Amino acid sequence: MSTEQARSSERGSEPILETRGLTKEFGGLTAVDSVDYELQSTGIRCIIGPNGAGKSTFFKLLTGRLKADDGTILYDGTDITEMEPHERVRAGISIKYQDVTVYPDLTARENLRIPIQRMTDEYDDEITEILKQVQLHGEERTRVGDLSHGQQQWLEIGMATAISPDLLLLDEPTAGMTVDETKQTGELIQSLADDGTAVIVVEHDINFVRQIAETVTVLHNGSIFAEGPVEEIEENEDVQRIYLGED
Amino acid sequence: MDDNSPQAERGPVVNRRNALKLSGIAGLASVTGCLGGGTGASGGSSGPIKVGLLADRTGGLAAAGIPMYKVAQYWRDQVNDGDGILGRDVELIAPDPQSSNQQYQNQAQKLILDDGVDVLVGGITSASREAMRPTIDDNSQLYFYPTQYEGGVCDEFTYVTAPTATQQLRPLVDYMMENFGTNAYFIAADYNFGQISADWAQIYVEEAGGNVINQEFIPLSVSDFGSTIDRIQGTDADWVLTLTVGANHVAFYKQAESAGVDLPMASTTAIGGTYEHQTTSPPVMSNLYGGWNYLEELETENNQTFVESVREAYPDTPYVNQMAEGVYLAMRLYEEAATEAETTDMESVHQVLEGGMSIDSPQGQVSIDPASHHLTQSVTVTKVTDDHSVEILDSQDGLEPTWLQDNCNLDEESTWSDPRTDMLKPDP
Amino acid sequence: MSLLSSTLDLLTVIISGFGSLVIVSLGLAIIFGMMEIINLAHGEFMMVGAYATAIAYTEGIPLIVCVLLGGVAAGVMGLVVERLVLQHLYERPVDSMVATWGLSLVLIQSVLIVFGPNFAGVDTPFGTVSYGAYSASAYQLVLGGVAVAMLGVLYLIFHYTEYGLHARATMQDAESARSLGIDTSRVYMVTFFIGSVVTGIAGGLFAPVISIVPTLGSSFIIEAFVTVIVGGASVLLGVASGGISLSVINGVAAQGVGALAGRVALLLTAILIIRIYPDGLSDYLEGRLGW
Amino acid sequence: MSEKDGTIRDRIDPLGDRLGAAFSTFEGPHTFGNSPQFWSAFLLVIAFAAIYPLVTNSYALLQTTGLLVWVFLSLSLTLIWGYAGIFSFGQTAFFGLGGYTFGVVGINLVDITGATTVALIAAVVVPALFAALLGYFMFYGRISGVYVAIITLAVTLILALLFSRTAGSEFAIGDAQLGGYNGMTGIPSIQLGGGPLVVELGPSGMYYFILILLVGGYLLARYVLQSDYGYIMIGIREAQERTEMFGYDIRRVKLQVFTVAGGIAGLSGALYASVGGFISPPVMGLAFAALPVIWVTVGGREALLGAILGTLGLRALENDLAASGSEFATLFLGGLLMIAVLVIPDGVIPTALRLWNKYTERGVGE
Repeated sequence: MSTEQARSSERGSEPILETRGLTKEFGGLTAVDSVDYELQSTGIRCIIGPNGAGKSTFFKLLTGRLKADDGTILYDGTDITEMEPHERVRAGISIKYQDVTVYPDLTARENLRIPIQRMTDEYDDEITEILKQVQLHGEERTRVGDLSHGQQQWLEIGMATAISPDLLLLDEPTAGMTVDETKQTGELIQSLADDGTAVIVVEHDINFVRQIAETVTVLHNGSIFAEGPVEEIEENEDVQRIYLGED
Repeated sequence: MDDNSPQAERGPVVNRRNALKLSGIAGLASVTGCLGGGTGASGGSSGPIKVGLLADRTGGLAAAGIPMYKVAQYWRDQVNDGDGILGRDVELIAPDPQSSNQQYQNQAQKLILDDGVDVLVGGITSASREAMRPTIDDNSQLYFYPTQYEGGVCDEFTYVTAPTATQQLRPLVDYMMENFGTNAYFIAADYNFGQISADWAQIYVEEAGGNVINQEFIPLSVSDFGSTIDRIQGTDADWVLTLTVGANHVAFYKQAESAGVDLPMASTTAIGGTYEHQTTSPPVMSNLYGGWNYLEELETENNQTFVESVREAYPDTPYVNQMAEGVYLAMRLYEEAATEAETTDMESVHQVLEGGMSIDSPQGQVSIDPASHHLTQSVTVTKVTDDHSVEILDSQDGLEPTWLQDNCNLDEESTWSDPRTDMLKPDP
Repeated sequence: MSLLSSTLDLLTVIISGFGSLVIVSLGLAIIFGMMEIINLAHGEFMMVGAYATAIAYTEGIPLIVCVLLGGVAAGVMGLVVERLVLQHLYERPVDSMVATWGLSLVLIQSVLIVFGPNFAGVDTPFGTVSYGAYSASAYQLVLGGVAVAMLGVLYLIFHYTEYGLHARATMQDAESARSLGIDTSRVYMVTFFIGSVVTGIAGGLFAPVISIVPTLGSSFIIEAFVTVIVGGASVLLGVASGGISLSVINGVAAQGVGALAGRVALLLTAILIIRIYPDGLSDYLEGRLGW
Repeated sequence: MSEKDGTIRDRIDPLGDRLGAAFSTFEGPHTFGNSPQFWSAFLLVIAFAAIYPLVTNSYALLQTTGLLVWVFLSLSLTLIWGYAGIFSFGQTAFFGLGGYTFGVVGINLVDITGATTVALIAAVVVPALFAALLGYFMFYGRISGVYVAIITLAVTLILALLFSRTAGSEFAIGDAQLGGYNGMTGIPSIQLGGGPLVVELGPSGMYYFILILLVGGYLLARYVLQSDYGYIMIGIREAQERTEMFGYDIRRVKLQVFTVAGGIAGLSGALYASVGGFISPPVMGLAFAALPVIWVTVGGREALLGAILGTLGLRALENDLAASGSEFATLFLGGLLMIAVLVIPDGVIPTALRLWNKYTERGVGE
């Protein structure tokens, strides 16, 4: 993915993603409450928050699965608030869903073919490389439905990166994984970020967050509750309180 | 096939797996091929005379079709108990088209090309008749259509043994106009038969000095008549002409009765075809007048013996309806014509029929009109009494298919080898 | 035609239209709406109910009891079918459709073989109610009331009984319901039984206004599916909202133009509502108005 | 390969390997029958089908042609439902439109151009356009799942209602009377070419014409299904939102597939109308709308062969049951459907191929 370094360096300081007053309501419940969020062009940002804080809804607004009720989303400077999901993907956004979504009846190689065939015709080598990267090159011929949950998560991450996105959204990538698998996932995400991809990870596992992220944003009741380096956020009593549900 | 299997007795060339493959292909072939494979020869002079009957015994039209099948079996038994036709027994071949036009096409093809029937009788709705006619005309097949319809068939190979709308409506409309008044309200099944019959009825009403307040057309699938009944009550109609068809439309009479519509009603479709007076309890159909060439309750001496002997042979016959008598007429006409022609060759039998044959029948004397291949019939005005029995009022004899005669003279302008096979659009 | 009586008469058409739509589609809302069994034999379940009612009626039993007997007959038949065939198809809606299509063929043909092409009718009770130049069948208006009563009874069953709680839990997420110790297989059986009983009662209620023939089911199945789909996810609110909206549109079109326009309007409305609000009216009502 | 003299399998196998290579462009994981055995069997069937008219009588030929006509209707459903997850219950709407369009254009033009080629093309284009309109309405409105089935069913029922209303003489386009519920009659046969050079297809001509269309269509479908486009379709079937988030406009793909399927169903209608010379509104009614769904489900939804053999088998069975005139005909068919769905969940062909693979190492399937 050599082209990545070139692209991110010439962008310089201008943020790759910016939301202004982003709002989404579901009949009386405000899931996302006028969120202003900014993401530089590289590095890994984490979003944490108790269940129902609006994390997944925020991602769905970014990918266009849900239409925003108010506010705008700027990607690379252009307003994508009204853009269709597939157009946002072609602009450089990619996502790994909260509950794993792969093609169960197909083999791992065929799963990867679907995203990558849009990018290039000679995809066999790239597929092999990605399979190695997500440690599935031994499982090429098995039906993906028969793989373990962790392997499926990695496959989906592999598929999400196969379209060489500039911004990668990962919704709970380590859910249901062993400690060892979680650690390897962290290394995988780290290597993607090193290639110049901006990554936002929604997670609960604070150790995992500490392993990969520089800065963390805390969402609560649909709005940004706190933001800053991992260590700072960990000591913040208010954050602990909302996690323990006293608020 | 693992390599280390014992080489000894290697079995015949076609081992199990290949046998599976070959049978698979054969099976495939039989599916893509066709299960039938009959000889298709027809008109042979020996062996049984094959009579094909197409009448629905399942599906929505079963109520009309089952009596036709029973009467056809009764006729076959009667002929075979005697000395058959031309000394040959009759074989009745009766597939069940299951109320599907598409099956009428298939089964007509089978009867004509595979079984090679000497005569084909059948079809209830006009749609089923039109579905068969291309195959009938392509193969010059002698065919009888036994069911009342809107009129218009002018086809060398087709004989119609049932009345057209004009024959049934004329006496009925005259009777209603004389006895109940000049304001009529029409409701009719929303398809060809209903629309064209309504057109004719309107002409007869206006000719007799009356006027048609409104005409409503109801799709066959509708069984809720709330808005229709309200519209009828909103007018000062003296009587209602109901050209309803099918099981759903029976709901009209029930809903009208329970909504207190006490206007006299007239219909050329209810009672004679699907015997609603036996399937609904009084007074739903009471006070309903009809115009019929045939009803089970006709009081002629012929008819009493006919109905009794049918019921004796086939006790589960629900009702000897108009189409069943149409089937019987067709088969009797064929029997007489083939006997007179001394052959089952269709063209010769046709010539005898086209000569204006006439026979005595349960409804009295009927004769073939050579020009239109329809029948000159007598039509009786009937009334359903309070206890749902049928009262015979007056009847007009010798009613000819007038409109057809002016536009269709097959005996002059059409021959078996150069046939005219049109469907004329009666626009009155 | 005074304005009063024409509005009154439109009202009667709408009330009886609402009544029939709700009654016809309630059983389907349970079997299709809740259990996602695409029941193409819904019309035939009603036919079984209508036949049982007609048979009981000829024995001189009062109509109300006959209708309930119709419900029981369809319920028992539904139970047999559920245990033998449908319980294996809960995760496979398309296969349940093929199975119920086969079932409808079997039911129509067996009734035709046993009872013949048509059967003695049932008289329409309650006579007529007249207003001004108009009079309408009282029975049809009664159906409107019966529909509301049936909605009420089912609401009580599903919201105020333990079974009701288990049923709603099972339908939302069978796995987690099982993990809470609910015997989901038994819940499916009982729910399907209730759906069949309600459909049989609907057949019985319609026996007096239709002709009793084996193929009577075919004229109800379209209205039932359309009402349930237009109504949307929540069973009772969906059927009620679907019933009201469709009966108004069907009534106005049938009254204004004619019966054909009524049927076409019903189908077109279903298409438009699905397109504008795919999750159905009940979801809209619950969502927007917070019911 | 141990030396086995003279078994039929040996003579076919070397030929099979060359065939396998030749046909590889048609092979992919989602098309059933990817091995040399399959292709040798395939060629055997084609050979048998080619000589069939010479070895059978005219009635059997007409009946077989009558069966083959329906296969395109099922293929159109398999393409959109089996391979793109679009569950349409209204393919009969396009079937009916195709038949009526062929009738209208055919009746009006046959005397002028002396052929019905234009009619055949119109009978594919008009339903395809209608499918495009309906597809745009549904897929750009993000309608999917059982809602597509309900909308398409409502559309075919509306068409059936409207067409059965066209009985009056004013409902004629040129000399073609729509005919209302009685249906349109006098529809010409298929006559290819135009002006001086016209070939009217007799019974065997019609059979070969349909056979060529069927085999060509089958191979074209297999080619498309294993290409990139086919993978997008399967991606949409398996998980459409996931596929959308790989940058594919799934609305446009679904619309394209739905439109092509509308044209194929229209072709099926035109062939039916030309073979029988007749078409009537009930072909768009509820009873007919369910038939392709039943054939494809019993035959096997995710296999082109499932649609073909499922349709031929069940259609032939339905005809023979009706011919028997027995009152247990529909009882038997209904029972058979219930048992088939329970015993053979994925449909006859996929299950048969899976069994075949189990019993033979070098199966036909992989």
